[in-house]
Amino acid sequence: MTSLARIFLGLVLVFLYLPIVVMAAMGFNASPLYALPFDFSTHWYEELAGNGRLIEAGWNSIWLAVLTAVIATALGTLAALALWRRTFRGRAILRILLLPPIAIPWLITGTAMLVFFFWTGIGRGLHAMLIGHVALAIPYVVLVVGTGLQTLRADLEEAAMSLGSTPIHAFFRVTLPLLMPSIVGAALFAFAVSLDQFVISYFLSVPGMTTLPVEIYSAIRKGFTPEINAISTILLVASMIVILGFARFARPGGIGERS
Amino acid sequence: MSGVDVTGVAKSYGATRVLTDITQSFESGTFTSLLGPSGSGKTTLLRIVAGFVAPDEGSVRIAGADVTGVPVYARNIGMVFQSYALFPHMSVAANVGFGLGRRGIRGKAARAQVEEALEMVRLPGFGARHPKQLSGGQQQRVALARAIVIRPDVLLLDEPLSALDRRLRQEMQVELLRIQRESGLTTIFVTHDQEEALTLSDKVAILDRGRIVQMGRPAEVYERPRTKFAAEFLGDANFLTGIVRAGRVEIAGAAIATEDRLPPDGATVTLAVRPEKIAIRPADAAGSGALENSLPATVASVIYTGTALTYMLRSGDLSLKVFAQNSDGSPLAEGSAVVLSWAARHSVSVEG
Amino acid sequence: MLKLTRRRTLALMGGGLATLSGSKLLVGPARAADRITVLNWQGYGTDESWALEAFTADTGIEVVHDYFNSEAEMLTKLRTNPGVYDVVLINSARSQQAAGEDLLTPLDLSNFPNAEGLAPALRDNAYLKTDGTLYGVSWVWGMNALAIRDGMDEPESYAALAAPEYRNEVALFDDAVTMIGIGAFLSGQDMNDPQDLDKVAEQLKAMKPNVKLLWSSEDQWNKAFSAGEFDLSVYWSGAAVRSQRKFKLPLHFVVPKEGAIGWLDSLSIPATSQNPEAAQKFINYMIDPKFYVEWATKVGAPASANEKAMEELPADDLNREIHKPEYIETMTLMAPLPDDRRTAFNNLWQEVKAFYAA
Amino acid sequence: MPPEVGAAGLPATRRRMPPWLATAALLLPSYAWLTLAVLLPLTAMFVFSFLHATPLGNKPVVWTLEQYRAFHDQPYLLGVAWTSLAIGLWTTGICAVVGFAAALALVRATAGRTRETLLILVLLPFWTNGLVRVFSWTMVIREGGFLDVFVRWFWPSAPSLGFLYTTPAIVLGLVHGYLPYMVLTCYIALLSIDDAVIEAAQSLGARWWTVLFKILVPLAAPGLVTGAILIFVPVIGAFMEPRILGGRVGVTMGTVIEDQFTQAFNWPLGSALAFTMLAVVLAVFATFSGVLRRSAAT
Repeated sequence: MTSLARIFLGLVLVFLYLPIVVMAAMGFNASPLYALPFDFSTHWYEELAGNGRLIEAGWNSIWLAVLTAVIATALGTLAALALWRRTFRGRAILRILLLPPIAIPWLITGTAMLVFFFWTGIGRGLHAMLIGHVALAIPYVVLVVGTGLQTLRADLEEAAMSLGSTPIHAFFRVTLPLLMPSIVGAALFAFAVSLDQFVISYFLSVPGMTTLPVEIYSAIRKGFTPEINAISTILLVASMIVILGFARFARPGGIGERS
Repeated sequence: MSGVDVTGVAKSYGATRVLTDITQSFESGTFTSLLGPSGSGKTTLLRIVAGFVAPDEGSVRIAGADVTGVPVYARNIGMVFQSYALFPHMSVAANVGFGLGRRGIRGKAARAQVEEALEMVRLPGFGARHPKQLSGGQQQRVALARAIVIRPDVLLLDEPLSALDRRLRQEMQVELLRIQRESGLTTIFVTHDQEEALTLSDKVAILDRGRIVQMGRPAEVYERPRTKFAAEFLGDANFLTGIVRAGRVEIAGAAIATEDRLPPDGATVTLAVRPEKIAIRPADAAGSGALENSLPATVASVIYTGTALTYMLRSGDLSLKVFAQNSDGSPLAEGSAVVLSWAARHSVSVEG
Repeated sequence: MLKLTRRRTLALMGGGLATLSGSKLLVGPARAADRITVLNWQGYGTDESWALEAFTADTGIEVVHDYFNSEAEMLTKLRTNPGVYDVVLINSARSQQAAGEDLLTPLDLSNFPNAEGLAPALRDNAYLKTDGTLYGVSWVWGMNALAIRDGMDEPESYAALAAPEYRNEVALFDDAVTMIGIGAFLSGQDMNDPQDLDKVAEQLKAMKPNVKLLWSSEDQWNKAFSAGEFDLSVYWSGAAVRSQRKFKLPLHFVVPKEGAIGWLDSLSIPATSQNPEAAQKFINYMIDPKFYVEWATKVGAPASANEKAMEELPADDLNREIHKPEYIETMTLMAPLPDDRRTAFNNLWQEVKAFYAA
Repeated sequence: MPPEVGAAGLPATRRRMPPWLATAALLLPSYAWLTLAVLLPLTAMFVFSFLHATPLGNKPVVWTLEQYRAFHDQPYLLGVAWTSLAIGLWTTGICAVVGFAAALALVRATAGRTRETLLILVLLPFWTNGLVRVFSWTMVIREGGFLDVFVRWFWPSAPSLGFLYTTPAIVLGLVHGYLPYMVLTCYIALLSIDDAVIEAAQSLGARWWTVLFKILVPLAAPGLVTGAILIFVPVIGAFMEPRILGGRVGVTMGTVIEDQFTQAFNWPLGSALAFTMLAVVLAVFATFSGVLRRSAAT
């Protein structure tokens, strides 16, 4: 049974990485139209090295995603605690209010934000993108952490309090460690939501200060060159190294265990 | 000295009244069971004593100090939860030592106390394990050790044995009793299992719809239930309702004697008679004149369980139940006429 | 790098905080006097790096770009970002709308020395004017017609889009105005104001068995064509030049007998521009034959509105072959559409697409 | 400064924060942020949906309900809505089965560092650009693409397996994009399952399917529900995948709405369609969660 499960996991990973491998390979293919047969070339990486705009957009994306993940995870976790650990009137409504940001197509949300931010004087720019990204990521964080809370027994906190823990101490010693897999997962999602967010960034970015997905989205119009594959590949490999390295050296039980 | 005093406590959730004016003392060092069906308010009362729930009215004193406004964590209680609530991310020793740490006891002193507590629950040397590696019974013991190691003013147990299988439950009952006696902690135990309550407790409190209807020693509560509910919830009972006439109660043509004080003639009263207190004999057999009460009846059905027999009988409009020892191996046949008899002191007058 | 990134982080955080506290500090990038922002499609001439370098070297004016992905979006950006843009590309069919909303500055052609070479029909085009005032400098023009894979018969009519020999080999342009225009041609109506939309729908729906995909960007078109997904397509003239020249794709551009759907792109200066003089210089550079020739030969471009520029191209240049001067007179330009007609076009095209998908 | 100490060395009693205040303090940051950045702008869009035309430029403001009559006036939209719903259900269903199984395999068949690494590997594709991923799929599944090249290595005369520009292609792209949500939410839910529960069930003679459907699936229900929300809801409005992978058949509510915003510049109609869709999605989930709660209660 176990080996069957592992084979299945392997197949899922093959499925997930198939287009990623294609993406990486095409970054090394000479054809600008991604045409086959494959013709090895590092041309696109050379082009990329000279493309300051794309590289800067890449850095912007990373910083934006990191800040989004940190802020959204912190705020969303607090909200999840209230929504799944406390009873109060209006709870159902507040939960439902998490859905519009997910359900309404980003294009509409982005247009709405552009107009609204214009009216209120928030304007456009990296700060506006940050506001937008965090707002989009919060529902994901709340729902993921909420799932963790639903499956985490409430009596553990009570047990800690019966032994003399204040609610805050109980949260940090008992709830938080047990909730870690959900919180880390939520943060990874928030990071991904921001990193992959093009529609809203597109509306809220100012000329000369864009993110990678915005560059890619704009490029659909006119030339989606393998440079984009190159930078995407670099980004993925870098994040793989960082995050797997982090998992390696972080204390055990961060995301994999709840015991 | 009082262990826990609850005075005038009431609690409602919205329009639902969960507890109504509870006033009760739990004496220091005693083991008291709160017994009642689900929804009777026993768990709410326990959680009010613990401090998880704030009462709408009334006050709670623990070890002489008023703790009504004191949060759980400042009350110095020990609590064992239904599902044990062991911290899965900590070792057994860390679990047991958790409350000590909150009380500023750390290091060597803490380790010694933890080991002592683990010995008390017969799990010496289990400190390094994780809760996941323990059986249900062992987890139960760790939860108990964790609650008693802090020397709480009161030990609160919330149906701690209900998740165990029958054999393990009986074993743990013995353990629990031993540990409670050894530690001398004032203990309040919530259960819906009457047998468990009778076995373990110094005192039993019966709760019905948010009130304590009777509290006393197990034998006292069993032998002299004060209400119909108490009589029925703790054990089995036959209820005979009739009218008082000249110091006796007229029921189905018979005049039933009791030793309880009765209201004046003409009043309606209900008597409870435990099924095992009633002797049964064929109508044509020689009578035993020693018992004050006798009632003719017909056997409606017999349930044969080996060591004992349960007779369902009818006497006029009345349905009765009698437990008899299976002493001669030949139960009375269905439809046979019998005479039931019992002592006057076993007719207990109860409130509706 | 470290210093830069830390500063950016601080700016991000500071920006977030400042916004939360209602302050308008740090909003938008700092603007320099010698800097202009251009709003255009990406990769559409104005952002060629060699051109910008030359322009900056010449004038000391730095050029920044922002892009749009649809004309509606361009208008939205203009409306919601006053003061941000200095030059904007507007299709002549949209110029009157933008001018009507007071989004544009009136222009005086005498400020654009290179304007003398502009073809009069384009320079003085009525669509670029509102109440007799000029709001746009005509820059480039082009046609939407057909592209066919080399080696296949040239279609004579748009009817080929529905012809059985191209079964599952056709790509259409996902644009309501263009497609309704083709439907109007096929049903013998005015492409800008077809009276009988049912007939247009009938013509378009008849293409269903042939339609493989709907393209919305040149990039998508190139990739799908190079992968052999289709042989016949509605296509842009300028893009056809680029596809052949830059990507060596085997195709040629055909204007069928019904004619082409013409369009004229102009450059305008937003009413709120902070730097109209620099904007004028930039527009003047954009209609300079020197810039055009380089753009058209190096990269591939639509036809210049500047006749002199076209004449400077080599005689056998692909661009000249495709964009014959007589088309300026004969093609039908996309006209400004009243709102209800535009809505009707969009609804019809949406319905046709749903029909294709079903 | 030594901390204040109460009876038996416990922390001193401070006045308790009223519960409502604590709840508000937990909720306020998130909801204030959400309100400012998303909910208020969307409210404005909702208001726009009752207008005749996009309220930018010098257009007169005319209030109307006509946008909400779209399904009546343009009946073909019903077909489009049905296509979107079907794509959403297929995608969610496939993600649920595969994601649940993958999460179960992670929880039951791996442990420690391996498990951590594998989970991260499942989530990482999420960190690449969605558009790039979709474009990569076109290269795999088009006629003569990588899939065909791979098959023809073994069987040179194989017919093309390419299925680009079909509905299955859209579903494939969407499943690929959204699967990690389901894996993570199911994983979190399954983590809390005690080995003892499964062992107890097996000791009572339960077969694997009993364990699966009576224990694992109900226990993972919160994860499945959250995953379904995170997938079904955005998939209904997705437009990149249908457009790029669907070709001619890629007309969905998402693309129709997108067209209203980009090509047609008809924000009122676009937002009316989007809010109608939101209402339908909420109704689906209200029904669904009611059914689920009942079945979980039995």
